[in-house]
Amino acid sequence: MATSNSNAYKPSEMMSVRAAQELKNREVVFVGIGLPNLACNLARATHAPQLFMIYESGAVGTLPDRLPVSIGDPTLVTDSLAIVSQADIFQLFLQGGLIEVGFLGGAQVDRFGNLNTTVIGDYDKPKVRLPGSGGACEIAVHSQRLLIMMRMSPRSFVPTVDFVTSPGTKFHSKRPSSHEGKDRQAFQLPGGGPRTVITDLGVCQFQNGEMVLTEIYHGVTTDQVKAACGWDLKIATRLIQVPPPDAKHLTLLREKLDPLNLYL
Amino acid sequence: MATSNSNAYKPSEMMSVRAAQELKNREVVFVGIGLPNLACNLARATHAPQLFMIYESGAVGTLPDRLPVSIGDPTLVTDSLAIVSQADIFQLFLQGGLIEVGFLGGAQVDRFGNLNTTVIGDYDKPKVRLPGSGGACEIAVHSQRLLIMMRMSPRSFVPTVDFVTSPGTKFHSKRPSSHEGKDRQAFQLPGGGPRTVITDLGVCQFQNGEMVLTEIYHGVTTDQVKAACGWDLKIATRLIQVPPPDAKHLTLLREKLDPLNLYL
Amino acid sequence: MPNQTHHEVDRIRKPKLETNKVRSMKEAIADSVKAGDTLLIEGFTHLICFAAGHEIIRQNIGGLTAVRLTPDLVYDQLMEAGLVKKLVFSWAGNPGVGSLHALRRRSEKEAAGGVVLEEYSHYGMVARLLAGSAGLPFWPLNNYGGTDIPGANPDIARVRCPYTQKEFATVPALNPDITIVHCQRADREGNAQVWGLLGTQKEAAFAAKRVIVVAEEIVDTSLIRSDPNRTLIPGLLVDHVVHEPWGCHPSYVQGHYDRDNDFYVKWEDISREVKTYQDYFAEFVHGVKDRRGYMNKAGSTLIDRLKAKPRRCEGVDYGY
Amino acid sequence: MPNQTHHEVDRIRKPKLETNKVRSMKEAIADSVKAGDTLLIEGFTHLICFAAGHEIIRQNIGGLTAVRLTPDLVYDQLMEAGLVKKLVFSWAGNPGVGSLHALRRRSEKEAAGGVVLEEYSHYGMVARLLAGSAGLPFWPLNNYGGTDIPGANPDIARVRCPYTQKEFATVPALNPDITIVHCQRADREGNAQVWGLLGTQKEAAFAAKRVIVVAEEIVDTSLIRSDPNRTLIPGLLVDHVVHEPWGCHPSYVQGHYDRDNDFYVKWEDISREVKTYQDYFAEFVHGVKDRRGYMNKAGSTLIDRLKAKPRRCEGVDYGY
Repeated sequence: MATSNSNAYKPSEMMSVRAAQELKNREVVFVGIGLPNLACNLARATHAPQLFMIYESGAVGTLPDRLPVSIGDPTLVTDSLAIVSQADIFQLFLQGGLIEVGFLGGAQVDRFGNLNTTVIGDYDKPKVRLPGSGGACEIAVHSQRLLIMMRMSPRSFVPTVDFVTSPGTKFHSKRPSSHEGKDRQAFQLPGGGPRTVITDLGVCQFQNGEMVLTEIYHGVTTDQVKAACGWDLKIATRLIQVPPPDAKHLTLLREKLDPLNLYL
Repeated sequence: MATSNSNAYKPSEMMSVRAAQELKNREVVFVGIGLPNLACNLARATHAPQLFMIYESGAVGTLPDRLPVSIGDPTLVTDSLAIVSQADIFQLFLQGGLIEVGFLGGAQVDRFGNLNTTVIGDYDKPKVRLPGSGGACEIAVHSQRLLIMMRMSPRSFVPTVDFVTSPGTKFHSKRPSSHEGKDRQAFQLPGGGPRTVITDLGVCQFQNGEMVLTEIYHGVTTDQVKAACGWDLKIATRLIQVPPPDAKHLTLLREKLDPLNLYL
Repeated sequence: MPNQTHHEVDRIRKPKLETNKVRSMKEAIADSVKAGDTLLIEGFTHLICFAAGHEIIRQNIGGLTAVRLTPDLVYDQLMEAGLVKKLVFSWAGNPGVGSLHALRRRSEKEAAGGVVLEEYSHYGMVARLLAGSAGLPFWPLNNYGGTDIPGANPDIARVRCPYTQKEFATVPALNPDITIVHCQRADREGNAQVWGLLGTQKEAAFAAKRVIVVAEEIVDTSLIRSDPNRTLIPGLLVDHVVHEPWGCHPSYVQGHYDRDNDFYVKWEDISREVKTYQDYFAEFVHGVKDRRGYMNKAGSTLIDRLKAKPRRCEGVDYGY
Repeated sequence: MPNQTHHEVDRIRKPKLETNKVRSMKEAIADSVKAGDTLLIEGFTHLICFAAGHEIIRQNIGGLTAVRLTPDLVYDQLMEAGLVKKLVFSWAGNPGVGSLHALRRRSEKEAAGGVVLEEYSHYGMVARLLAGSAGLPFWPLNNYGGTDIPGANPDIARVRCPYTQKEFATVPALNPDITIVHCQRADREGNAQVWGLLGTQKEAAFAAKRVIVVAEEIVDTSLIRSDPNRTLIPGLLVDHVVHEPWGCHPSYVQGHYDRDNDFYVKWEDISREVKTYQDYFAEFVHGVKDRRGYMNKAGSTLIDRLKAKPRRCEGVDYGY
């Protein structure tokens, strides 16, 4: 069944497979729930069996035996290597510089990788009140390398985000600020900042701090990508064509990692 | 045997019995090793069965079944209510304001209760290098009430200590300082400071920040006390005569609390 | 929007050493939660005491400043009940499912009953509790550079390191009037032992003026003393101890019952409309006297579905 | 006297995820302790790894900056062996017994081989490790007012709270080149579980550039994973794991062996004179190859006298 389905796959599956490739074996990754969690577990089940997963809930070195529905799921506790307080997660692991890879998404992102998970519209009278930072701000500040997973649309890939919740490569805000245009070094941000953006259409890298489309998925055109981006997205001269996910990865995702189809 | 001995008792026994009286039931006391530990356990065995003992080693609510030889003795761990890190001891318990009674001694004390446990002589070329502060400084800063236990002699009760390790009621130092004479409020010290000094000859309280002899032990004269003090010690107009320790307390101390005679 | 005055923390505290603090939830809430309080019902996914929130709603204790990293369903319920004037938080949502609809109805337009929001990131909230627990008025952290967060929250300030001259963010101490923590087991003095996720339970209890410990099991002090490294909250901080099995449902308690993920999913529909929300209150909050009544209404299939399968670890040796 | 330069902490670190880090003490010390290092052999009365100190003496690794709250006998031995150029500490003595005589010989007059002293209080040392472990260059604490301590140590500075305008003391981060911690049990990856007194083991390990974990028992990772709340030091910090039963004698390990108080008392006489001190080295340090040799020399009566009587607690349930 998996094989017969492998020609038809969802964008979320393509994103998970491509995101998994960003993770190396024996890397320490700060995992969020949803697609990042699927990508990490796919990497573990394939090329990165010793991928080391840490959750902001305090679970360190997890071995979940079901798909965790929240970052505080009890399956992340049972059989983990260590449970620590959230103070330790933020002070010792994140601020202490031990997190190699962070994963974030958001409602909006700009060309510099600034992310908004706070409000749509004006902060004091928002059109949509989003959940807020959670751990996103400090993950973006401290991770040695940040991966962003987001579906592309002109509403989400915007010229200027309504609120900068998590810092990208350069500060760019709707709010009047003397910091406009300053880079990470000016803010003394210790982490490496956004490195790769995995979307449902292709993959972007940052060149001189700005997103550039470097990979495009099988069956997607650059016009589609451009139409899905709220600014004039730069496109690499050597654009890599990403093949469809193979049957093995799809089977793993569908039958083992997310059999209840919670996130795919 | 205990009864027959009760007319002859050592100064350390008198000190322990008198110090125990300073402790109320259900008080939280930060215990040091040696005589303070004996005094606390004597209080527990008599009028203060719910005295709550905390040690800087991280043992909270201890129930030692032998006399602890060090503040990190394993008998303080077994059957304690909680073991916490030393960071928690200093940040949460002491700085957090939960310690009602602290106990300190030292090589030198002045009339303001400033204590020296650092050096005798010049700091850079000391005559005697003492152990240093340990937790003494923060105990004196944060305890709601500080008890001092020290034997009197002109070498230990001095006009000016060689080094102020733990703050008393007023800063008074051999080292040139613009802080000379400032009181605890000027330093914003949260704890109540020294309250009572239990010596081998009598007991002092602080009046206007200065030690005053308020109690004298059975068989001791004020001349003896004055000769044992390095400054002209004030004596309360109504000096209380402290009776000898009774047989019950001496028996407890000798047969149950310190049968190996480690501290008495 | 935030407009906090920074009082000096009243650091000198009276430890609480009564030997029997066990009360009913009703008594404990009536005694320790006051109108206008700054309230923290702690728990990060794990150990969120819904039973306490429901009792606060039944007693209609209002004007609250509700604080928590992750205000979730029970905080949304307090808001829908009109008891919250201000929310201090870092992530407000129904994890993995959707929004907090009572909150959105009160924050997306200036409606009557609007809730004032004061927000940090998770680390900022943790740092506020660290400061509050440690008796310091501020806590330094390396955070917030290159974001709009400090611009939206004037309580985020800066301090200069005296060694490197580098600037760091600070947040002010948070000292709740009342913290409520749920745990696997506690004795009658309130010595509480917790395993699995710890959240900020310890810091929240040390920072608070009053503490209620709610426990799945009340145990003899000798069991606490047999494994002192497991004690997260010493009884000397605790005002009341409540014995409330299943007190966290739909949240979970490691070793006792699983998270009711189905409930969190269903909640999205229940909470979207005021009518269904109020119907839920009528049935499961006001329609019952206490948590026992709630569990009776929920039915035994809930227990069968969520009861934990045993997974016991070995003990360790404290001998010498 | 203190004259520390405050380098920026190198915060970005490479986690250590090798699966088998087990080495002999000799290999681990040779690999991870370098001449001139800032060395921390942690332990507060409990879990002081004398075996590691003795191996450093055998390998004659000098020029050390030795740091610890309570430098006790094993640090005094490093000083007597001439390996320490600077001691950073808060309480230096033989607890309950007397002095550290090698230290006194090197600090009470300006003798050849003098040791530079830099001192804090316990809280100050803890705060230095907190800063080091949390990647901050400083840590604030409410301490030292009305004392001569800051006057004797220019590294104690001040910072102003941006909310209350009140001043607080600060201490600089401490990041040892090498921290050595002893524990009851660890797996081959270095995940270390500790119970009983915890000292500053966690902070010392997180603050260090290199970490050696020494364990009474090497256990399977599945045992670690069966009780994850017991893990104090995650293996990703650890360079080497050494299996060294009785590695702490005359210090102790809860659940394994008691403190050898008689030895601490006898040490007062052994250490007062250089001659008897050197005789001790000749017999128990240089006269043996390793800790097994030391224990053979100490004899079976030592084991009979100190071996812990069992006092096992119950396990807890991690099911869901």
